[in-house]
Amino acid sequence: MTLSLALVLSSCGDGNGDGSGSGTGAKSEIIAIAADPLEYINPLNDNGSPGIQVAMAMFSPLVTTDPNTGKTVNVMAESVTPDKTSQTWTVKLKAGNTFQNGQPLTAKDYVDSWNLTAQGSNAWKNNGFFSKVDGYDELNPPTPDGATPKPTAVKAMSGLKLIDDLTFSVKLKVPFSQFGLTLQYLGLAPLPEEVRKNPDAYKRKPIGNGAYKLDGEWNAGEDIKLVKWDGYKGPNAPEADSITYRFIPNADTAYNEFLAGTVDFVDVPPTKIKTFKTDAPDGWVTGVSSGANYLVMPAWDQRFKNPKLRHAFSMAIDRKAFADLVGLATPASGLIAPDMNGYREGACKYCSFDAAKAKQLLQEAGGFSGPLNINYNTSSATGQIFAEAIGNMLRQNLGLEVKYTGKQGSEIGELADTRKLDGLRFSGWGHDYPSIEDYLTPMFKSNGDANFSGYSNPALDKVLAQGDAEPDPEKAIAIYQQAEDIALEDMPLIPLYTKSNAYLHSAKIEPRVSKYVGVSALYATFK
Amino acid sequence: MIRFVARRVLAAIPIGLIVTLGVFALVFAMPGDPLRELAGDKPIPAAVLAAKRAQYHLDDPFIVQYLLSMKDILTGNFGTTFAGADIADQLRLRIPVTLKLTLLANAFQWTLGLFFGIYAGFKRNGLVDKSLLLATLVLLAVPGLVAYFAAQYLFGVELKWFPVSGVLEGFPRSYLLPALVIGLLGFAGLARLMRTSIVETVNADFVKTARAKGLGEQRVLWRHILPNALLPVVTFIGIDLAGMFGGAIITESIFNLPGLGQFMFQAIKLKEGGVVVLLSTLAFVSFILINLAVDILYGVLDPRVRHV
Amino acid sequence: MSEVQAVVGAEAQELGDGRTLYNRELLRALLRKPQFVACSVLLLVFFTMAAFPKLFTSADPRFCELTKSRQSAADGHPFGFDIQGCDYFANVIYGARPSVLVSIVASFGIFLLAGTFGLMAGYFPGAVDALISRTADVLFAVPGIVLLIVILNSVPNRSIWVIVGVILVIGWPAGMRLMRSTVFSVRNREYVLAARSIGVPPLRILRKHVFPNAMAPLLAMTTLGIGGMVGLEAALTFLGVGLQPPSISWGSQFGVAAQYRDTPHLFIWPALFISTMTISFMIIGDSIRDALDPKLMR
Amino acid sequence: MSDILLKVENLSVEFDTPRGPVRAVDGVSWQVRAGETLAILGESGSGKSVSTQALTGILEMPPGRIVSGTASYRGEDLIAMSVKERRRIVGDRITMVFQDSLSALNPVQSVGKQIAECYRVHRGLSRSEAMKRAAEMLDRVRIPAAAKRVNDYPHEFSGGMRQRVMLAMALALDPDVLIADEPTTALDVTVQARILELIEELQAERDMGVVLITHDLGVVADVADNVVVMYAGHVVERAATADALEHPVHPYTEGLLGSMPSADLKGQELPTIPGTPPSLRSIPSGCAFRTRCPHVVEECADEVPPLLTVAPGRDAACIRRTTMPAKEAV
Repeated sequence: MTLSLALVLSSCGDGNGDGSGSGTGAKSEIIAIAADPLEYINPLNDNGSPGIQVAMAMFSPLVTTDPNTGKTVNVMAESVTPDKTSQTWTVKLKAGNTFQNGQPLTAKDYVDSWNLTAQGSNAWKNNGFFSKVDGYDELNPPTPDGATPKPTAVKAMSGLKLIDDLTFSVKLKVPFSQFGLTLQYLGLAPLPEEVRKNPDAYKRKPIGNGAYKLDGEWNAGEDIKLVKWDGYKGPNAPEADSITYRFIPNADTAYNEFLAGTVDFVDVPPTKIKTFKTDAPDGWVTGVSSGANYLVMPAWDQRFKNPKLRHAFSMAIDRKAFADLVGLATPASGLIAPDMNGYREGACKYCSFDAAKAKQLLQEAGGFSGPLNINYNTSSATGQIFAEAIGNMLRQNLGLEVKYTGKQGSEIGELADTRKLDGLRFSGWGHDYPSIEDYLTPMFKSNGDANFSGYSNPALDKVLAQGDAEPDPEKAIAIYQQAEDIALEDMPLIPLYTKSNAYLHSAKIEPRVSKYVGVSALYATFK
Repeated sequence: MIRFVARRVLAAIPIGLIVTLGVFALVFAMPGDPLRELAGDKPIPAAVLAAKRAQYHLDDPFIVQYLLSMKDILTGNFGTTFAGADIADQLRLRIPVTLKLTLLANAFQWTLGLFFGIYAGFKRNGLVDKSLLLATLVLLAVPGLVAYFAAQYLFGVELKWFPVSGVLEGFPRSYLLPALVIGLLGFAGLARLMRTSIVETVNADFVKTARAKGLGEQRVLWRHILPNALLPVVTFIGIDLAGMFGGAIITESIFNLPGLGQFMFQAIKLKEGGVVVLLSTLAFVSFILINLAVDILYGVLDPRVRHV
Repeated sequence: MSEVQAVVGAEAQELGDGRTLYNRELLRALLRKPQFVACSVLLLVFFTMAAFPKLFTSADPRFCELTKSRQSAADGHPFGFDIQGCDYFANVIYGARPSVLVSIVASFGIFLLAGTFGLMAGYFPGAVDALISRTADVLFAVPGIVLLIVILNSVPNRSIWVIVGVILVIGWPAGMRLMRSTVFSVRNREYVLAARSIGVPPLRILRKHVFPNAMAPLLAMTTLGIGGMVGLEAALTFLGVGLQPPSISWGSQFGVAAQYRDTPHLFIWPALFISTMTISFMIIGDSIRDALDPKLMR
Repeated sequence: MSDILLKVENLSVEFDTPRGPVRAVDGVSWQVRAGETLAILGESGSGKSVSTQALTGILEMPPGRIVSGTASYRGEDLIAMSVKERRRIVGDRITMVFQDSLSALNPVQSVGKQIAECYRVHRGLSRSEAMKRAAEMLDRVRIPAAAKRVNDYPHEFSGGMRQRVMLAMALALDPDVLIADEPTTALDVTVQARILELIEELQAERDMGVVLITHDLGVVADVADNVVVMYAGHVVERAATADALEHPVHPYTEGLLGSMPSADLKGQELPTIPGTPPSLRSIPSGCAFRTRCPHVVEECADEVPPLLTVAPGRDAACIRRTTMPAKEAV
């Protein structure tokens, strides 16, 4: 308490000028987030990008990706070291870091926060991240349908071991060479003890360990106002003295707000991709591709069983024209986003547009019976448009009969999960950590987290396991690439395009643009 | 009077039950898993889903869920949304927004509508009358969507006369533009109604009597024509006001006004039956109250239907 | 939509004196109005467009070249190309059918439903009236747009008929109330009493005496309300519950295009067609109303 | 003879209709003296109400339009004077009573307020004083418990009582001329008689001129001193009531009389005038009545017959009766 008071005083004496620091300081920016307002800030219980975006300012990760080199660098961690098999990882923290309440940041904070998240009955959203850790299953016993999960007697994962004040180790269920990379995920942020004791009480007054803290109270429906926290001793502190996050649920409205000059930074919504350069001629930036987008073939529908048919579909699509329609997009030539280490140009053999070849392949596959249904998400402004574009190409180039079904995203997902979805759907994937493994495992491994097509190939699973066990990063990549080849040949997902995002920024700031981590308003430089 | 009010309120209760049960059933029957929409960008483990489901009673049978929701509503113990927002908080924030928008829009609509309607009807076939009829035809023919987008772009983005969206500039500045557009669109209907009503009344025999009494035109208009011509208009205003409270979903979305309409829309998308029913109940109660008020007002204006 | 209906209903009620007008007389009065003739011609054009789109364009609206996405007018493509690179003129022409269908079928469906229920509620007070009126109360009390969104989100396949059906469900109570009150004023007229006294069966009385004399206000309300239906359909697309491709309609075209500001031809054309049709219907409704207005007769 | 209070000369009124102008009143002249009751007799559409509405300025104009004529009240032409000046006279010196008292009274104002309004506007009395006078007036027209009923609304009165309220309102300011436009048509016979008696009584008390517009010969016979008969916008006969009833000159008046039930005709079928009154849009050329007239000759179609004096105080417009001697000496 005394300490935090001292901090407040010192921040006043720091020449921040107006003392209140409510966004009027020399270096302040207002960032628009096109989403419904956050209801709480807790990175461990939030996996949506708005929450993560705010958490990035308030919490500091163990490691991060260097925006200039793409290498993993330590932030809160002093070192992250795997054992020989990559099954047990030892994390050593830097000394001297504290939470914003003044308490020192210790290994125990990490271990306890993680255990809290891994406890299934808490229903925290990043629970799934820990499923790789030894002992996770004891905290998440199977629950019969309709029953309420009870808190388990075991409160801690056996894989997490406190070694000393600043060191702990993580033992995984199976070897996983990419685990070190995953530690940059903000969903692994530490919570201080007082928050861990009663998380609900701190929903609107989070205590972070990052460069910014809440400026005053944050009540429901208000902007999130952050000011620089002087107690932050880690590297990578952004330049801004204060940052305001403003939530504007309608993306087009947010865009208009920017044009009217009331916010400093905004995402360009898909409907404005063609106009943003003329709307804000001096204030736009584009990032590298943020994710890859696919057309999902349902493995449960026998009509899609023949790989040749899937290749035919793929080759009937003019990816160049489609990418132009999407805007700021690159036609896909593989399953992985182009800026990943391990990306190979032209990995996909069936991704070039060739209507004649496509038709021939379809014939060889025995044709397609019945109308082809294409599902699209009605909550997305462009869902219907993209579906129609794909549908038109399949209809005109393959002579298929096509129909469309617009549904809410959640319904499409549920139908797909229960193997009842009729026809094609769209999907997208962005990595949580910069490894091509984070594309292949979730989407193509049998029962992967994001295996939308219900695809399963033991050969591919085996290759992935080899890669996970390979400690040498370069060798691991080569093994993962074999897995990508298998997936491309089977083609449960047809790669469509990778998309860059565009952003508008005011003349006051220059956002950081990195080939490796994209565009960041948080790390903007001020003019 | 008290008996009249009591009878109306009692009659409203079964309707309210059917409305809430019906709305809840509809939301319940909507396909899609409510928690999945909430999941964000990444999949959620089964254990987490099960825990969430239990927390929001989603694993209970339909009727239990409904009764639990009704209990929450009746006891004022609203709980939180699936996304974790405190519902009472939300109502506290959102009701004023919707009220401000509705009242301002209605203020525009009534002032303009009554004024032009009275003037045009009284000076029938005059220049004002003819231009009003044309203007209202055009206004009624413009789809609301067109009007909202056009107004936001023209007056907010290009001319910068009004804030583009949001409520940051407070009342009334933030509400002026959307209220003006809603008001204008509603004005067309109200002005036409008022005009027709005046025209009908101008020809009534008692107006001849009033003129034969040697009264001035202004007195004839304000004392004799208007009180009678207002009767059908009052009914309309009641319907209109009751409807507006149900939520200006599209306006609130385009102008980013965090009111009840957006709340309702989100709740529907997330299949939050409890919230949808709560908001429907709110809309229903206000509907009943406003209609009751209108009926009482009608009785004050028209002695023939006075409720003793 | 409900707002327009309410206004029109109240407007129409004023003249609901249960007068029958000889059709020929009405038609002659209408044909004397140039604006009525002009709008009827326009509507005829729209109807023809809906019925025989091929008369207006030889282009295939479903032949699309994505590379031409959103290009503006070119030779042989007077309206340019849509987002999918299909000929926009053909698409707007073919869009007439669902738009006209939605507006006409929904309006006259409401006319029939409201008319029937209103007749029954007005003519048979007691249980029948109570049942119908209470049902209407329930539907009144729920915001219509909420019902639309919820129901349209629930149906597996949003065809034009489903949309029409939902509009019918939420649309009939207003007309029913109007019809009911007109029937109240007609049911004790001499000719009805006379018919009843000589033992004419109720159904026949309703059909031959009450309905013809009480339908005028509802008819006027219906014609004035038709236009709003197309606008409503556009709003549904905005809310993500509109028509699905490959159906083309002006509403969904507008709803999709409204956010692409840089290529105004995409929303100007459907908006123009929607507004023209709406205004035409409204002027026709106005004309019918005026023609039925006793003060302007003789 | 007493003063002429209201004198209408050569009044013509037209209506603009979509199919061109229609003349509803054509060259009408009449006058009323203090204490006199003048009946204007005619079928509906004959223009009898239009003429009085035109001169009092309550006719809806447009579509109505006064083409020619004067209407002098004590020498001042009401038609030529400004609206403001006219308002000093109409409603004060000249007042009106209408047929349908339910629709002629403002349904949302108490009757007392409506009567009091006359005192407030024309006499500038205070609200309470005006209300007091209104109650007195209600009492004058014999409304029971007048002081209590002053706050009642029109729909709370019976038809006859409402007509009394109308009378009270019209007589509140003690006018010189009362124009009663079918004041008893909607009432049943006994009530009708009582209202007429009341009018007569009040007239005698105040030496008021009464213009009684009616289609009912019986009423004319009962109360009128003089009668003006109108047909299709024209005055066809003007006479003292007794003369007109005994010796009608114009075939139309004759026809009207013939169709009146009387003891003489008991047991016979009631004779009627054949045909129906012409629509104003298609008035026959020449004499408007010729298509229904039993005495019609070819010349009737040539020109509108002028209103000519056939005897002192008697005028008629019929070429057969004014140029050639009537079948009975007049």
